[in-house]
Amino acid sequence: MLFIYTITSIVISLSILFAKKNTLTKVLSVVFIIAQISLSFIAFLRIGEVDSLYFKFDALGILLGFVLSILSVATFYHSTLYLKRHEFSRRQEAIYYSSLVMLIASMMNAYFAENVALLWVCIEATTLFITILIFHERTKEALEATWKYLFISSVGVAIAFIGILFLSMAANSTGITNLSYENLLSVANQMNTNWLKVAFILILAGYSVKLSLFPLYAAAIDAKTIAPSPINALMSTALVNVAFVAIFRTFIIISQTSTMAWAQNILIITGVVSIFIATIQLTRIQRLKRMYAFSSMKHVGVIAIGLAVGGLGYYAAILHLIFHSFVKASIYYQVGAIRQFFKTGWIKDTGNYFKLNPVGGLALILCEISVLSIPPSGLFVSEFLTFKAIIMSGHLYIAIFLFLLLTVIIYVFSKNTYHLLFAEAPVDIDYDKIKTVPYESASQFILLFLVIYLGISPPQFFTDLIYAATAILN
Amino acid sequence: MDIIFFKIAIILTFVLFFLPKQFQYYWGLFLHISIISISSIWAVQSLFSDVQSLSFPFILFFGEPLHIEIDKLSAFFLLVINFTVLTGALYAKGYLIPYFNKKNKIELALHYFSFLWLHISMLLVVMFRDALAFLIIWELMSISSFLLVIFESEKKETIKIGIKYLVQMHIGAVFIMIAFILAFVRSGGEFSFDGLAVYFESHNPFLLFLIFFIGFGIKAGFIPLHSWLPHAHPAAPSHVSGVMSGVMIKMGIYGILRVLTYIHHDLFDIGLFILIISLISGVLGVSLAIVQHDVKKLLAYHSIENIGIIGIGIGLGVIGVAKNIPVLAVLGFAGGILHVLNHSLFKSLLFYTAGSVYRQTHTRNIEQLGGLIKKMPKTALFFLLGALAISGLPPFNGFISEFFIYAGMFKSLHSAGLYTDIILLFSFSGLVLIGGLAIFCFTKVFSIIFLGTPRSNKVAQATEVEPGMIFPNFLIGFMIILIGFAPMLLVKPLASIVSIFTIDTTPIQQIIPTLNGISISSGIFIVLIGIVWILRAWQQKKQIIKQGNTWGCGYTGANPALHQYTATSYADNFGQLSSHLVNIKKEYKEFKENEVFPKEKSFETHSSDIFEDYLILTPANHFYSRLKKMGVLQTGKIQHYLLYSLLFLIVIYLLTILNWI
Amino acid sequence: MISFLCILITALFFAGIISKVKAKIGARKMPSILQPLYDVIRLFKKGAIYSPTISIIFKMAPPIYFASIILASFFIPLFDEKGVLSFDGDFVFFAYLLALGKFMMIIAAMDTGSGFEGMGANREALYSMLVEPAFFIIMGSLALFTNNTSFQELYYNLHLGTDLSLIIGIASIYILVYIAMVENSRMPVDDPKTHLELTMVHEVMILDNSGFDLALMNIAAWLKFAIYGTLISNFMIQSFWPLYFKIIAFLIIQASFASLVGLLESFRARNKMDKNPQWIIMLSSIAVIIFLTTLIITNKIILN
Amino acid sequence: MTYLLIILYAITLVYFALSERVKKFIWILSIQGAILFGVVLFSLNKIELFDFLFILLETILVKSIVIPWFLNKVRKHNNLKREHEPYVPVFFSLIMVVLILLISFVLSNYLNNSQMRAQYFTVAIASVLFGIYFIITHKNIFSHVVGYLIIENGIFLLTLAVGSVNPLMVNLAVLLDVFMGVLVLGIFINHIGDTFSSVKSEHLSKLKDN
Repeated sequence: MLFIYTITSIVISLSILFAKKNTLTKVLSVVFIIAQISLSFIAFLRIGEVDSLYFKFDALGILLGFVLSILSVATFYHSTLYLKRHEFSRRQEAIYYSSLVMLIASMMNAYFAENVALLWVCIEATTLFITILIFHERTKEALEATWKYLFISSVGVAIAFIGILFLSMAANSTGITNLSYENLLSVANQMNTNWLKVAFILILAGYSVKLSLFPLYAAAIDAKTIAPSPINALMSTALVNVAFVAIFRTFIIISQTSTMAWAQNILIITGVVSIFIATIQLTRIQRLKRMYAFSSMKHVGVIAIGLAVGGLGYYAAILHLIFHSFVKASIYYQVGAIRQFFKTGWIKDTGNYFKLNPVGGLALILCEISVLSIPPSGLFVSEFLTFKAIIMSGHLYIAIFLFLLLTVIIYVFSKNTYHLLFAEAPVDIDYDKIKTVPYESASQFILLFLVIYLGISPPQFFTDLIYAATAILN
Repeated sequence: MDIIFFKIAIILTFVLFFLPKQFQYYWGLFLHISIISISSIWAVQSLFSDVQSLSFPFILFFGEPLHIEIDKLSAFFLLVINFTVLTGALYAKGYLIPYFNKKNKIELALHYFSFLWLHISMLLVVMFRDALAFLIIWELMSISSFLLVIFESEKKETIKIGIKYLVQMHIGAVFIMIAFILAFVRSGGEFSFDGLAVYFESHNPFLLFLIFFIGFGIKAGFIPLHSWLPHAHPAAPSHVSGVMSGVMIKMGIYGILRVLTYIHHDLFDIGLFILIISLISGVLGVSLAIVQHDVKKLLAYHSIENIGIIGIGIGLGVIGVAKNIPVLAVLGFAGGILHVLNHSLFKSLLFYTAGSVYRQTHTRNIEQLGGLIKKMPKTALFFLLGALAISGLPPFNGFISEFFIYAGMFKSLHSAGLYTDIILLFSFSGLVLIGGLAIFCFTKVFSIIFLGTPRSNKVAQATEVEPGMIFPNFLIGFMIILIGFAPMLLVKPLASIVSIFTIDTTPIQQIIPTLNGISISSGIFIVLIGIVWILRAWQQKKQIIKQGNTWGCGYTGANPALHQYTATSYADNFGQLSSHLVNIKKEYKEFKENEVFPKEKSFETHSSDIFEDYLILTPANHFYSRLKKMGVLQTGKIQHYLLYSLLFLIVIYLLTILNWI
Repeated sequence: MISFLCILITALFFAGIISKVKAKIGARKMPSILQPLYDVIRLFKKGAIYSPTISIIFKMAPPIYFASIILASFFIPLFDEKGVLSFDGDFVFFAYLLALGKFMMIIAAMDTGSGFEGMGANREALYSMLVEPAFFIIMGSLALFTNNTSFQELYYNLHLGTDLSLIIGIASIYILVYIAMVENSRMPVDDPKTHLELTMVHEVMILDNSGFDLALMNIAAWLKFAIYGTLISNFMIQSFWPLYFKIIAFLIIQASFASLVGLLESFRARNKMDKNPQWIIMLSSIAVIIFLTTLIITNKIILN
Repeated sequence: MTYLLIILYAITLVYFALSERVKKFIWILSIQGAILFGVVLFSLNKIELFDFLFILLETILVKSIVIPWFLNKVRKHNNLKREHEPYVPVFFSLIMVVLILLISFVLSNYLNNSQMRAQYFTVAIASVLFGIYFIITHKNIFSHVVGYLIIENGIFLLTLAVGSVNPLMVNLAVLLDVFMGVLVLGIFINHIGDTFSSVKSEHLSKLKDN
């Protein structure tokens, strides 16, 4: 199934690349979206089955696949808006769409990849396409951001590759040559723990570049400052999920061995450090997008800790991941609308957005409340569960420390967001250039209300899927 | 059945955003009234029936049905909330007229929406028992009130204050959350209020109660947790400050009471703790109020004072339970709970009238007002009513609740032990002092705003507000006088509420003759006034009534406003007494000897809240700047970015080698 | 009812006695003891002058003030004769009633928009606020002593048998005397005979009152004295005395109280204005001592 | 024989630390490519022929000819002469190299296992670590690329050390190589060289918080 999907997406992207008419591009994108959605439904129906040799429709993949499908619809819509607002050459637009298609396709593959090496390849592919998309605006800053991201993530992926080498070595010593997670899991407890440790730490450090988690978070932050907002929306949600999948699957293998406790400590350390760094950097940020970039870092830190403390934490972590995807995506869509009012991304040059674009302002307020994981946002529920898990696992002091940091984050966020919303507007807005319509913000409202709904009373199949994903852990 | 309507009303709030400006208010009012009627029916059912509590499923929450429970306590709070919100909603119409053109459709809709949701969330706060649902709705309450506070968003100051408010509310919620989780983890009861009972049975309650108290106390505004309150209330529009100060801060009291219902041992130190904090809040709150020039800020400090009075009642009640002195327990709790109602009445009245003054004169600085009673007689009289009531003077409601507390204290003096007696000594002297200071403060604020002659031309164009803004004051005034004259009506419901905290509620029956005595005396008082007034009128009819200027020591040159007393000078002799508490700074230039023709001199006084300065602001700023100093990691250099990962790997390697993780 | 009548009667002569004593000591020609009464009657015959700045408050205040004093006097028992009104905790009502009267007086003074009256008003407010606790603490100690909470019961069950309890009685009388002085803004706090507005407290507040209002004020002042006099006398009069004896004792005590006021006024100098607060707080601290003594008597503190 | 090659490889690392001229970097890189070719030739002959040839070709062509040639072209294009003062003095770098070699010895002992060839492993790890160190200590993004390529070679060696049994890994390493070589060098260095008229990384640190 995935094989067909991949082929189709490659064909679509190529034909978009060489398409002469915009209408054709639109049609093809619609076709792709349909393929995308249908794939996630098929995956849901054929849950647990192995697909085209190296893939498997497992619960986590399905959940994230659905998330990606929903986001890709919105992303395509907002991409059209984004491209409308700036004058780009047809060529650039074509490149944009085709690499967007390929990006989504490779991420989809990554979710379902059932083989360590294959997953690694998919992630490498995402690097390639996301790089092209980051570079889309062709400015000096874009070039810098792209270079940093490309370089750092190549190093990261290389490090991850070393990790995978060690994993394979550990597997070889038990006589396994095919590196499918199934096999690795089956022999996990016979593996040499030292090798596993090295493998895990390297994979974590390597993929942290995509996860925007400490240690290799920094390049992604700079990239998100520049990338087009629809791309940001994918980059800090679906791409994060990809890296999460990679680490989660490795973690599952570890969890079957005596190395578990060690790995959990590592995760706690990285999580806490990430949140701490995010906080101290947030006190200094001056650009809007950087603020949201660091907030993703904070959320990923929470997820890591949730994964580390275990028990309720596993459920909370995945819940948090999904909710964060929706919320952060909707924020970046809104940012796209904001950018056309104000020349620069610097917060000090913005203001009075609530008057300029009331509906958007409303959406932004809701976004802000949600991303700060204040009720009714579902993020509150997941974060609450995480903290419950932390305290239940006896790390009360970590919880208190985190609460302190989160308070600071709330302060910083409110300060900047309400400056954007209510401070007096900059003088140099040319209103005739702005083409904004209220229903642009509809997508955000839908996503955010979805988060609220899933947070307050999640439907049965949803919880079942999450439990299925974490079943092996407890 | 009616639960369906309740839900529908909640859903219909979203319609606001699609309505045109001029219908939004009426839609909001309609929803308010429907919610009020439904929930009040529940409350009355629960309060005046002898069942323990009403309970029915509300929504599906994580698969299981989420019940709402209305026992006597909840019912009481429901009624208080509903009444105040009703008056607030009525008052809002007039108050918001000036903003109608300034604000766009969405902004207004958001305002009404938040007001509705403040109402709904407060109702649900007192009805939910499940901890998570409670936390969610608790935060919703904070958010909606925050959105209401920043309504006048044009002002930079407002936003600052709003953020301060939001952050502090979040801290409070975090404390509550931690408390719940700790109780859950330590005892493994169900994750709800009822689960607390399991914890309290087996553990010493003080620590957990302390955490809860901090969490709820921030909302309630006990000193030193109060620092959001004197800023948020002035910043908010007046109908909002009325509701916030009238009922929202009482949600903190509700929380404390709710937690207390589950504690049945080691109560003494808890009671003592509450009492001490409350006495401090009461005395300091009113002292700080006296030196304010901003009328709404002044009223905000009075909210702190009244929270203190409520706390005194509750604390004494708890001590009564602990020491097994039924009369103290019953009257203490009854007084405290009754004062919740009373304060919600006169405080909202004061805020509404102050709001009307602000709307007509566009200033909250009382130094610029004066003589308004001639321009706005009705407003002035209602403010006077509120002032008399909040000063706890008979024959108004404020006196009744304070009287309950006094009665409890004096009746139990003899039977109580030594330490309790000393505690009581301090309590009633403190309560007396608070009452006296309140009188001092309200003679000042009333006479400076409404009496004498105008101190600035802002007063000149002021006119009486339209009847729409007076009407809610009539409702409140009626309640104030009713409670003042017929307190015995409240005995039965109060008894049923107090029975939650202490089993033996017979002492409240003893107080009925006393209450009758009070009502009779009040009646006689009115009659006496009437008689004297008639005599006076009759006497003056025969005499010539002349007009002459106020006696100015024979000096009739300048206009009287010049040598009229100001708020500053009125508060000065008190300020000298308590200069360390309220630290007033004076800014002025001395006259020099050689100054033959002195130039224009100016005199300013500022008072700042020492608790806010030294307990909240200084540490917070220090912490924040520290963090800021640390935030240098994002250098933009690839080398550094890689360096982090290398260091990370090395550190982990070492830690692993050394077996530290 | 008797008590009320007694208070009323004694009130009429109170001011007279005071001024007589003062004149005597000042070696001046003494006016008739009824002189104040004549003044009031003359006032009743007069019209009034009102400033253009004043409002309804100014006119409402005197009647309310007067009514509050009258009603307050209803609560006062005379030995075992209970007052017109009596219920548990009526002394709380009593105190707050006086406070209400004072509230009205103060805002009336502020209503005239005169600097002097403002000054007087705010001094009055401060002092009466500070003196409240002393009164409550005394009543508290009596309540602790007798386990009752209404004036009537308090005095009825007040048996000053032991020497310790005698201390209570004496100290209470001492404090009540001074409370009366403060409440009526007499000597150590305020000098009614001063001619400088800047140093007045009570007198300056009623500068603008005239005619009927002023008359009410004066009568109210006498009543207040009489009320406190009654409170004091209740400490001394023993309940086993025969009625006529009681009444005589009562009249003597009231007279001596009045002359005591006169003596104080003529011999004691007025406090410095900014010394007044701590002087008043001193009263409360003495009251606290009474409370502690009561604790000893009721064997809650065991001294040996 | 392989021992000799390994030791040679280690020596190249030392030379990297020693040299400051960009030209020299390129030379050493191609030498490393040649060494790897030798290593493959002597060690990897168990696997089936096709893979064997493919890897051989990759090493000799890509590693030791194409990439150095490409780098050289870039170097001319941006006329880079010498690495401007690195962050740390050379002799310190030399000490670091020695330290890194020691660390990797320790590590390979710590993880010793019959599956892997310790001698490769040691040098491979050393190479990776040194690559990262190299990037950290150089300011010039051209040198960053060089450092990355050092890491690449290290990984390749690592695959030989551990992945000899399944060539899939080796091929992946090759793929990584090609991908990076083509994409990074091909597109960006030129772009950056043109846009910023220099490849000093100072120009590339505008995006930051301050």
